[in-house]
Parts: sequence; structure tokens; C-alpha cells
Amino acid sequence: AKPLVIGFSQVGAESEWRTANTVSIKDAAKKAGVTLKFADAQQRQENQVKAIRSFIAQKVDVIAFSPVVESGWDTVLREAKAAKIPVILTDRDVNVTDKSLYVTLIGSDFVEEGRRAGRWLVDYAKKTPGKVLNIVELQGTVGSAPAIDRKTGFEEVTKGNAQLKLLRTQTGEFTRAKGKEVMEAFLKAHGKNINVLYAHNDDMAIGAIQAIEEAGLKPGKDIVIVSIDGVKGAFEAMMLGKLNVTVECSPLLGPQLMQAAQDVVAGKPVAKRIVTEERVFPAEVAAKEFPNRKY
Amino acid sequence: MSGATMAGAVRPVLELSGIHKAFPGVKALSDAGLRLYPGEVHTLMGQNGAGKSTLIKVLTGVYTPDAGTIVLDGRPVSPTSTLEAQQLGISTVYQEVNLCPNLSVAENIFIGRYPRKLFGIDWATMRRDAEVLLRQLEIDIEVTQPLSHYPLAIQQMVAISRALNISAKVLILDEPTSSLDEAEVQLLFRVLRRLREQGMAILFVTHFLDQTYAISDRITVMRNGEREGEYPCSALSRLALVNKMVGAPAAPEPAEAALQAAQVAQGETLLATRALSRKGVLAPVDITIHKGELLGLAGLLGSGRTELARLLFGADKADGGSIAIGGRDGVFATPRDAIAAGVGFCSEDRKHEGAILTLSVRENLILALQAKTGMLRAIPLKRQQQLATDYVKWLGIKTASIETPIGTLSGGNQQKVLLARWLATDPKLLILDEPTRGIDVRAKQEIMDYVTTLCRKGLSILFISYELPEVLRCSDRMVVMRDRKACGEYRRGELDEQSVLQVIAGGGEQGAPA
Amino acid sequence: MSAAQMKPADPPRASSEPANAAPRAGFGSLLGHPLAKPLLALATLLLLDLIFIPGFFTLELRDGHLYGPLVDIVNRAAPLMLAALGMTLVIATRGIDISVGAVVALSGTMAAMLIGGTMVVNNGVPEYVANTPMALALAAALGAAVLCGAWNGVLVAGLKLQPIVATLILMVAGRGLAQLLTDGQIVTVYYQPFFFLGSGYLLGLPFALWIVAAVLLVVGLLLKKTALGLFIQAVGINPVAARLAGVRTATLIFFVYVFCSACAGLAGLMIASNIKSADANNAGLLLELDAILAVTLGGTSLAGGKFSLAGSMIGALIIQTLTYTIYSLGVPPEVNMVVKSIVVFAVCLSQSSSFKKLWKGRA
Amino acid sequence: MNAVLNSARALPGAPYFTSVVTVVLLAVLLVAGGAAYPGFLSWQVMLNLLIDNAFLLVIAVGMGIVILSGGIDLSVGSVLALTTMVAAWLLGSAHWPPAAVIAAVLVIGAVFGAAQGAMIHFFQLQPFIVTLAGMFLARGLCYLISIESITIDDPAFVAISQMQVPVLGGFLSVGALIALLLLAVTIWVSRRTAFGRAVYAIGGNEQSALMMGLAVGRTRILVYAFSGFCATLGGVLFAFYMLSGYGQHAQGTELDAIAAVVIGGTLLSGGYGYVAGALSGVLVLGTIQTLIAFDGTLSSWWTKIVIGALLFLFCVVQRLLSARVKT
Ligand SMILES: Nc1ncnc2c1ncn2[C@@H]1O[C@H](COP(=O)(O)OP(=O)(O)OP(=O)(O)O)[C@@H](O)[C@H]1O
Ligand SMILES: Nc1ncnc2c1ncn2[C@@H]1O[C@H](COP(=O)(O)OP(=O)(O)OP(=O)(O)O)[C@@H](O)[C@H]1O
Ligand SMILES: [Mg+2]
Ligand SMILES: [Mg+2]
Repeated sequence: AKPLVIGFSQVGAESEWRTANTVSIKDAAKKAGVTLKFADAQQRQENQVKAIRSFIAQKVDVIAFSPVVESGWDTVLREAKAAKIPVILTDRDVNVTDKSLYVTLIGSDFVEEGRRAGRWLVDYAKKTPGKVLNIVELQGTVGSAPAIDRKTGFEEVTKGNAQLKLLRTQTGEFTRAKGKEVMEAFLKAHGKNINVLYAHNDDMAIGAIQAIEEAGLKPGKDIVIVSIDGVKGAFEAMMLGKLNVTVECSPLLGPQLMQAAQDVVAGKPVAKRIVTEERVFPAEVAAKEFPNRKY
Repeated sequence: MSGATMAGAVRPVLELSGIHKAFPGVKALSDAGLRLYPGEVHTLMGQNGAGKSTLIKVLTGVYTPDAGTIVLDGRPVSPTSTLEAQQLGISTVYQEVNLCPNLSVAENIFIGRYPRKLFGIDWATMRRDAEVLLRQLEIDIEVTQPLSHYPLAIQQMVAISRALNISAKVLILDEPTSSLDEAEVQLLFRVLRRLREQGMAILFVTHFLDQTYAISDRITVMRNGEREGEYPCSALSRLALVNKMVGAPAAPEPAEAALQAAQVAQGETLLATRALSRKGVLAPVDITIHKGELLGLAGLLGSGRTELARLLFGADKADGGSIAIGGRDGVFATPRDAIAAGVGFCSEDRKHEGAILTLSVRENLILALQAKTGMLRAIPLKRQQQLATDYVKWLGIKTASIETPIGTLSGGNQQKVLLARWLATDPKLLILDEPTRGIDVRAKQEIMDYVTTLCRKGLSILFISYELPEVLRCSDRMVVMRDRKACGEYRRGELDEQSVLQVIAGGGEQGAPA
Repeated sequence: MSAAQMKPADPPRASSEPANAAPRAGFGSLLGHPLAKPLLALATLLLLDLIFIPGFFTLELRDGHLYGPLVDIVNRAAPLMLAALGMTLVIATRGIDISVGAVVALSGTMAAMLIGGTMVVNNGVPEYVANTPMALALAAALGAAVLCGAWNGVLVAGLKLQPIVATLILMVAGRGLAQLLTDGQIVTVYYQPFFFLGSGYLLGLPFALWIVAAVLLVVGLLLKKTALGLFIQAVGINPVAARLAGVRTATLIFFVYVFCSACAGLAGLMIASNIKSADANNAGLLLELDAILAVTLGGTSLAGGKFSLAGSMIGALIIQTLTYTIYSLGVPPEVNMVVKSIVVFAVCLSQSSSFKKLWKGRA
Repeated sequence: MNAVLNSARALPGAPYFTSVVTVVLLAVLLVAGGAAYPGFLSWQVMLNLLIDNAFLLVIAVGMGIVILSGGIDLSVGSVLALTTMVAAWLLGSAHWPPAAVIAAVLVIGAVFGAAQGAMIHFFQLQPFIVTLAGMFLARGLCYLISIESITIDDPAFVAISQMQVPVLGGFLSVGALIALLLLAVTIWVSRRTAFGRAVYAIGGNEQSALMMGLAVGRTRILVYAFSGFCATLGGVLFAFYMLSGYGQHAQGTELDAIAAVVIGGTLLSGGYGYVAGALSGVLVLGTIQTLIAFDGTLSSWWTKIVIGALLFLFCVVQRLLSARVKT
């Protein structure tokens, strides 16, 4: 039979995580014998819309994409529907009035990731009852979905906990360099008062770790560090005892996406939400898990 | 003096008095003034830097005066922009052509006052009107072409027609003739006379005494930013006029004096071209320049003199023929090659090809020498200052200091700095393309003196000027160009002005301008 | 040719000392000095910090390192200062280089990929081994940057493309190349000596600062001791006239772009070394805009011509101080940009003489 | 004469030839794409070029006018984002009627632009810096409204957004039609009105324009006001296109617009070029993107490299051809 053609519009290549995501999808497509039409949107929604339009024009079998933004998809998805091409979302949700515009969403739940980070911290605080922990937060890029959701989830869990006090929050734009720069400023302003760092991704945490070391403090001990993603670098840091925990956010959506696409085309029922399996990795398990990490 | 009635009863249409204007480091105007009557051509005269252009700019709202009053038609006015001045009925052609090179000729004439029709600007009418206007000045060009396609002279005429088209009470022309040839000047004068008859007041700035006496009714002389005096043209002899401008008795025709001793023997050849040409701009030319010789290049506008000069300097690359100089034979690919071979070139377009306006006099002056010396071997600052100071003194350059930006100097003084730029490189051959354009009598005299002195010391000069008498007087030899080729070579004394004009105009026909 | 025979005829022999050589330095001219305004802006920012950020001016010696907010600021500003340095010369020739950020990413990636390195534990003693000798890797990274500059230079000076499009090409493709090298991954470096570049200390001061000082010194000397500065300005103000005066305009423009990229390359090494990794996606993102901003805040006109290296350095410090201030004051991240823009407006206005006139007129 | 001729020679080709060359090259690009990828040359794909780039076209038209006047406006992308944000907020939270919302944002944009123009003119600041600060400001203001994206679900707005206007068998969006209309009007303005010509005059030589008695200040402020207006109109089209307001919309669009204008044959130093060049420039950029999307095998970084390479190829061929035609 003719191989299945999937048009996939990726957000961009703005982070290691995203690259791992791309690689996973490409590899899975190759393995499944699917022809993949890949388009990079360079982090811009309009480019994504253009790509989807061109997929429609090329009459692909399935359109999949990781939306840059939640809103604003009605028009183009309607066009896809009119062309009878099923749409699968990966990684992030869209905000459309008509839920039938897409078949399923495969991906992680950023709010849940934030919650998990929060829960870990709440548990940690319980070990030293009565002690107030001052938290500084390194946010992701202002306005980006993961930054908003990870903040929301974290707040949900930690708010009202008398032991946890948010001292400062600032954006580190998801990068090591900014993470380090902002952490330096935090340290100058609050010095030893900082007990906990919550970083929205591992990269910022790694940057911050360097800043903490250069300030003569011990990351992971003087300042407890909680971060999200679970990239290799985070595991290395955990093995050296510089990072306390990372909440996994798996980019390896490729196999699930191929499966879903094949099911949709074959007419099999597909769940509206396919959640990727994700875990929390505290420093204690880092050494054991490290060899298994793919990204 | 035709038709100009100047009964004492007539009120001046424009009167400026007690005008003061200072720039950082320079007092450009102090107690300057001017009276302008309807129906007269009034010439404003003064040396370079006397403040003529500044006075005009104050009058037309470009600069705000520090003190003083302007009275127009009996009412005090103080225009703050050229637009306001135009609306008051003052139409101006400024010294440097101030038009937009990217717009068409027609548009440059009509911008701000477009003919309109239902859906905006009426281009067809504009084009027709522009052609009519230019035809009055006997110019027949394609008016839809961008202005930058045309030579400076045409641009000047366009600027004039623009000013003429503004129906004004007062018309101001700041050195409009500096890039025009004799015939064009006569044309302009005919138009001016007609306007005078119609009662317009015309203020005219020039450095040419001939032109002054040919057209003006009255003369105001400025010196050092002040009004020296106002005289009816008929009551002021040329010598007296020059004296008043200079402020001291003028030397009797120094260039002439220098030339008396000048009788160069035919020296050895410095440079020779063989069939030097460039497609579309210059037909093959053979000329020879000897050591210590002043070779004049005469011809009408557009006859190809500038292009020949540019090829000799490598500013444009020749695509045929060769230049032999100092043992090397070939064409110059870049100005650097020419400079290395000992050639210097003062361009006719001072503003775009000469002066680097926001750099200081010193920096402008040493630029070519520095380029010749090489980038890595900077001339020590002390030495630069020394050079600049010397040349400023020697050429009598009027500047607040050697660190003043050259752009703030008056036109004539800029030209002197550029001359110094090349003299500083100690060239073997100096090409001067219209070096005396826009320069006052004394400075012109001075420059020609330096030039002839330099020649006597062994420097060769290729001299291009729109002023035929000047070329005739100075050159040891003269080459006449016509239609982009050289068409005659004459030794000193072989020709007089009338016969040269005939050669220039084409053979023996009666082509000399009126 | 010796200087003595440079004058042709006999101008009145120079008996006089250089007249009016330099304007006398008085208080009035001090205020009128082109650097006065950017300095004043920086001083104002620092004053605000002094008032609102406790301990802003504290400096302490820790393990022989100077340590404190001020050190952080200059340290962080170092890459920007380098980029602004190169950009100043480009702008002086009437050009612009928007590929700076991409070159930063490329050179950082090159170095990090080549050095890479691993930690080997030998008898309990950790040792760092580089994949490629560090000197070679650094040379390769800088070489890549210089190549980028040459590319820009050829497009601008040779093909006469408009600088903004010419450098746009590399801006887009350069980062792509960097990502191609790394496969989009962040390359972490495990080689101690490399870190010295971006986070080492020499004589108590950050090593990065010494690099900037050295480059500044070399360029400053070059401009002072050679005619480079004069030629660059001449080309920026009137390229036609400069060419006719014998200046090699095309060559000059070419090398200015090469220099700009080289500076960017060095900045890239610094950034990579500082975060101990190369992030092809994000390193130097939008650095070009900051560099241009620094140059203009320093008083150099984007129309080319007169320029001030010291001004650009001050401009870079203004930007970094502002960033630091925003972080330290606890400004909510969503307000950052508004604050930044307002300060930029204010600094610009404070530098505008027309604004001052208006202000005085009202007062 | 030679003086001027020479300076004209120094310009990268005459704008007229450059524009023609651009159009020819665009056609070549399209045909090449059609040969390489099936379905590429279909009518609807061509129309999609217009639909997908309508907002960019509008912004490029405004940018074209600014650049012709010798300036630059870096704030347009952010102003676009701000527009979507304000519009979404007014529609969603304040429940204004769509017409009022559109009118309001257009006025805001024009005022924002005029304010920038006034700063540039009265305080003699550099356009690059003023509009760069304006870019930060507009982006920052977005986040003050909300850091999250806001969905636009006003029924009238949605209806306009999804309207398909049939054109010879294909369809165009309302936004694309508005963009084409704006282009036509602006071409007319640039050719047939005193304002349009004053823009060229200022770009050609500001000093001369002043000396010729043109109202340089007023024109300049109007130019930036127009660019601000175009940025907000672009924002409205973007809001139609995306049905959402978001602070991160259209990052870097200002560079796309500048590139489009320059590729369309306009000289960045001002004075030379045509407003219509914005269309060819935008179509070139759009075609490059479509080509890459149709190829569909490039990884993210190869996308960037290929865009750079195509841009390079285009600019160099354009430059060489127009230099050749000129002589
Ligand atoms: N913008 C300016 N800034 C500083 N000084 C100026 C400026 N404009 C003119 N000056 C100075 O004012 C004086 C008068 O200059 P102006 O141009 O009026 O002379 P001019 O009589 O027109 O000379 P020319 O015959 O050479 O054109 C000169 O010394 C000149 O250097
Ligand atoms: N009236 C004109 N209309 C159009 N082109 C002209 C005109 N006059 C000159 N040119 C052009 O100028 C070129 C040669 O002029 P060039 O400048 O070398 O002559 P020139 O004798 O130095 O004249 P000028 O006095 O203008 O400097 C020719 O190519 C010619 O086409
Ligand atoms: Mg004058
Ligand atoms: Mg000539």
C-alpha cells in the first residue's frame, strides 16, 4: 500500500528538549515506514498556519503539530476538516470552540509538572518542620505556555503552605546564560537567605548552579534546587549532588504519534487525550537512571 | 540700466538692518543689512566668507538671526522656515544646489506646488509646464528623468526655473552662475531683465565683476560680516569695488604679473595618453603634458573635459588606450594608482566628491597625503597641525580653527582646503577641474597665482575652467574639446578669445554666443 | 617620501606653533564633551541603584577575587562590550551588522564541540581531558568567526549589497549552521582551563574584563597610531570623496566587517566558557540589537562618520546596569520590557540637545 | 555630471530595474518550485501566499513608506502583537463591538507611530533607537494586559475571519483583500499626492526638501503615524488570521518587513524605490517558506540554512542582473 503521509509542524528548535522531540518523531516515522513532511515554524504561529495550509494543499493523510500558542486555530483547522484531513496535536493543547477539529492530544501536562515539583518541595519541607524556606523562582519565557502552566501548578500546591515563601520570581528565558545572570542578581540581593530554587527548566537550573558555586555556596545543599525536564545535564548535576530533583517532561512522543496516526487512518477509535508517561527523578535515583536516558 | 526706476519715493520692498548671527567660534554677521527695491537687480558682493550666504539664509528663515529686523513691504517679518519665506513672497536659489537628486526634473521644479486634477497630482500637466519653463531658459531635456542624470549646470538651471516659477516679489539667487557657461549666463540675464521690468526685486550674488556690471542696478558690498556700503552700479568703478570688498587697495592683476616672467621652454614629457577612451563618454584622446606646464582644457559644458580628467586620475577606468607617466604605461584602475604615480585631482563637485563635510579642516587637508603615505604610518598629529596651519595661512583660508568641520566654511574656503589637500601630496601633475568655481576675485587671483608659481617650480597642471579668459591667460598650452573629443591644440598666444569660441562652437561657423 | 619634502612651493615657513590646535579644556567644554551625556546617564542609573539596592556598591575580596554587584555588571557586560566594539566601527562606515548573534552562537559552538572534554578519575584525582587542544579549538572558533566576517565583508564591500540584507543572510543561516554542528543539543564542556576565559579571575578582576580591555587597548592604539580612524570616518561620511582621495574604501569596509565578526566570535567564546556549554539556540540571541543600542547610547550616529569607542563601552554598561537593576529591584518579569523601554527613551531624550532647549524654554 | 552619475553608479542598481528583476526572479522561483513539487503551482497555493502573508504585506507597505523617507521602524512587529492583545481584550473582557474595537486600535497605532515620529523629529533622535525602544514598549504593554494568549470568540469577528471570497475558482480571505486594497491606496498616495512625493523628497535629501519649503516635520510625523497605522491594521488582519491576542505574536516581523521592502527594490538609505516593491518582496519571502514547507524533509537548522542560501542567491542574482541591465 501507499505509505502513510504525515505533515508535522514543529514549533522550532529553541531548546534541547524540542530537538529531542523532533528526533523522536523523525525516528519513529522512519521505523513505522511513514513519510514525514516536516516543517519548522521558527517559533511563530503564523508560520505554523502556513505550514498546515501547505499540508492541506499537498493532501497529506494526517496533520500533526505542536502548537506554538493555544489560541487562534479555528480557521485553519476548519480548513483541514473541510479537506477531510485528521489533525493530531502533540505536546500542547489548543483552545478551539469545536473540539472535533482535532482527533487527539498527545503530550505532557505542564500544570501537572508544576504540581509535581511543588509536591516534592512540600514533602521536603515536612522534613524540617517549622523552618521557613525562602524560594526563588526562575520562570521560563514570559507568556510561553510551559512558563505559565509550570508556575500555576507549582503555586497551586505551595500556596497556603506557611513553610514555603516565594521571595523572588524573574524570567530566565529558559536559557543557561540568563538563568545564571538572574541567579547572580538574586544572590547579591538575598545572599544566604535563599533556601530553594525552583527553575522552570533544567537549563536555567544548570546556569543557576554555576552562579551559586561562584558565589561560594553549595548548590543542592545550601540551596535546594528543583527543576523540570529531566535532560542529561540535569542527571549529571544530580550525580554530583548539585541538583536535588528534576520532574520529567518527556519529549519522546514519536512512537505514540505514529501509532495514533495509523489508528486514525485505519478508522480505529483514539482517545481524546493521550498522556505521556512521566516520572519524578530525585537525586537519589540519578545514578541508576542515567544510563537509560535518551536525551 | 533699463527700466529700473528708482525714485527715492519708492519704498524698499525688503529691508534688513542690524542683523547679527554668530556660529560657534565665528561671527558670521555683525550689523549686516540690505535694502531691496522693486524693479531692480541688486548684487551682493564680498569675499569668500564675507557672510553673503548667511545673510540670505537669515532672510529666508533657514537661520534665526541673533538680532536684527527684517521688514517686508513695510511690515516686520521673521520667517522661521523656507516655507514661510516662500509664502511671504521670497523665492530663493541657494548656493549649493538644493534639490532632490532622486526626483524627476519636472518634480523638482514643481514640488510643493503641484498641478492637480481630480485624482491627485497631474503628471502630464506638470511635465508640459516644466518643459515650457525650461524652454524659457533654452534647455531642452527629458524632464521625466531623475535630476541626478544631469550635470551640475543643468541642475542649477532647474533650481533657477523652480525659483522663477514661484510667483514672488523677491527673487534671490546665490551664485547661480558659478557652474554656467557664458551663453547660459546671458540667457539667465535676459530672463532676469524681463522680471525686473515686471517689477520684481532681484538679489543676486556673484563673484564675477563682468556679470555684476552687466546686470545690476545697485551693489551692496559686504566685508567680514558687515555691510560695507551700498552703491549705485554706475557710480562705482571696478577697482573701487574690489578695494571695498578686500578692504585694502588691490594689487594690480597679480596673475598677469606672474605670467610676465613665464616663458617655459618645452620641457620633457611628463604624461602622454594614447587613444585614451571610455565607451559613451570619451572618444579616443591623445594629449601630452610636459613637466612644469600648465595645460588648459577648454570646451563647452559636457564636452568631456571632466571625463578626461577622471580617466587621467583613475576615478573612472578607461576601457581603451593608455596613459604613460613616469616609466609606467597603462590605465589607472583606481585613484590610488594615479596618486602613486604622482597625480592629484580636485573634482568639480566639491560637495559630493571633495569635502568630507563633518571632518575638520585638518583632517580633510591631510587625507590624501595620509592615504598616499599608507594607513599604518600615521602622520604625527604635530606634523598634521603644522601642515594644516601652514596651508591655512598660506592660502589665506578663513576658518575659526583647523579643527573646525570643513562643512561650516564658506564655499570658497572649502575649495582652498581641497586644493591644499592635493598640494600636500607633492604631486607631479595636478588636475584642477573648475577650481575657481564660486571663488571671489581675490581668492581666484590668489589660487591662480599659486598655481602658476607651482608650475614654475616644476609641477604640471591640467586646468579646466568654464571661464575662457582665465584659461587663455594662464595656460602655456590649451586643448579644446568638443563633443567628447579633443579637437585642437594651441600654444600660448596662438588664439584669442573670439577664435577659441569659434573652435569650441565647431569649426569656422559663427557659433560664438552673444 | 619624507615629510620634509611634502610641500611644493614655498608657503610662508612655519615659524608659528600649531594654531588653535585643540580647544581649551574648560568646564563648559567638559559638559559639551561627547562622552558627558552617556556618562551622566550611567551615573544617574548607578545613583538610583545606590538608593534603592542595599549594598549595591559593596565590594569584597573573596579568595583574592573582587566580588560584588559592580563586578557582576562589568563581567556580564563583557560580551556585549566586545560586540559593541566591533559594531561601532561597522556603524562608523555607515553599515550595520545584524549577524552578530549568529556568529556568537557559531564560534561558541565550534569551541565547545572541539574541546568537549571528559572528566577522568585517576586514582581518585579528577583530571580533565580535552578532545582537541584548547589553543587549536579557540583558533578554529575565531577562524570561523573571521570567515563569517569575510563573508559579510565580501557581500557588502564587494557585491555592494545593502548591509542590513547582506548580514541578514548570515543572521538566519549562521544559527542554523551552529545547530547543524550540534544537532540542536546543548554541548557541555568538561574542561577546566576553558572556563577561565569566561569566569576566571586575574589580579582580582574577572578575566573577561581583561580581554575586553586588551581588545579595546589594541583597537584604541591602532586608531591612534594609524590613520585607520580617520579613514573609517571619511568612508562613513563621504565614500565617494574618500575614494577619490586615495582611501581603499572597499578594503576598509571589508576589514571592518571581519573585525566585527571577530569581536563577536570572541564574545561567543566568553559566553560559552561562562556557562560551560554552547547553546546554539540561544547564545547571543538578539545581541546585535543590544550592541547597536549600546553604540547609539554612546553617542555614535547610525548615519556613519564620527564614532566613539569609549561611548559604546559606556552604552554597554548602561544596558547591563539596567538589566541588573531590573533583576535586583524585583520588577515583575512581565513589566521588564516596559521599564527597559522607558529608560531607553529617557536616556535618549537626555542626550537630545533639542529636548534640553525645550526644557529650558519651559522652565 | 559624472559626479552625480558616479554616485548613481554606486547605488545598488536603479530601483526600476531592481524591481523588474525581482518580479522576474520571483516568477523563476515559482516555476522552479512547480517543477520540483507537485501541486505547488496550483491556483489556491498562489492565493494562499496572499492569504498567509496579508498582514506582512500591510506592515511592509508601511515600512516601505518609512524607508522611502529615509527612516526605519522597528516597532511594527510589537505594535502588531499589541494590537491583537488590545483587540482580544476589548472584545473579550470589555465586550466592545468589533467595529469600535477596530477603529480604536487603528487610532492607537497611528498615535503610537506619530508619537515616535514626533520624538524623532523634534528631539532629533535616531529612528532606529526610538523605534527600538518603541518595540520594547509595545511588547511590554502586551504583558501588562495579560501574559497568556487570549482567544477571540466574538461571533462577528470569527465570521469575518472565516469568510472566503471566491476568486476565479480559488478563494481569498478578507484580510488579503484589505491588504491589497491598502497596497493600491498607498501606491496612489505615493504617486499622486503631495504627501507621497514629500516622502520621496525627504528620503532623497532632507536638507533640500527643507530648503524647497516642504513641511519636513509634518511629513515625517505622518510617515511614522502611517507606519503605526499599518502595523495596527496588520494586527487586525493578524487577529482575523489567528483569532487570538498574544504578546509573543509576530516576533521578528519587523525584520521580515524590512527584508521584503529591500528585496522589493527599495534602497534602505531612502528616496529610491516603489511601494509596490513590498508586494514582490513579501511574495519572495512567502514563496521561499512555501518551498521549504513543500519540501518537508529539512530539519529545523537546514530550514534556516536554506532560507539564508535562497536569500543570498536571490539578492546576489538581483544585484548582478540589475547592475548588468543598468550599464
Ligand atoms: N553653519 C555654520 N556653522 C558655522 N559657521 C558657519 C556656518 N555657516 C557659515 N559659517 C561661517 O560664516 C561665515 C560666512 O559664511 P558665508 O557662507 O555666508 O560666506 P559667503 O559670503 O557666502 O562666502 P562664499 O562666497 O564663499 O560663498 C564663514 O566664516 C563661515 O565659515
Ligand atoms: N546638457 C546636457 N544634457 C545631458 N547630458 C549632458 C549635458 N551636458 C553634458 N552632458 C553629459 O556630460 C558628459 C560629459 O561631460 P563632462 O562633465 O565630461 O564635460 P565637461 O566639459 O567637464 O562639462 P562640465 O562643464 O559640465 O563639467 C557627457 O556624457 C554628456 O552626456
Ligand atoms: Mg556663499
Ligand atoms: Mg566638468
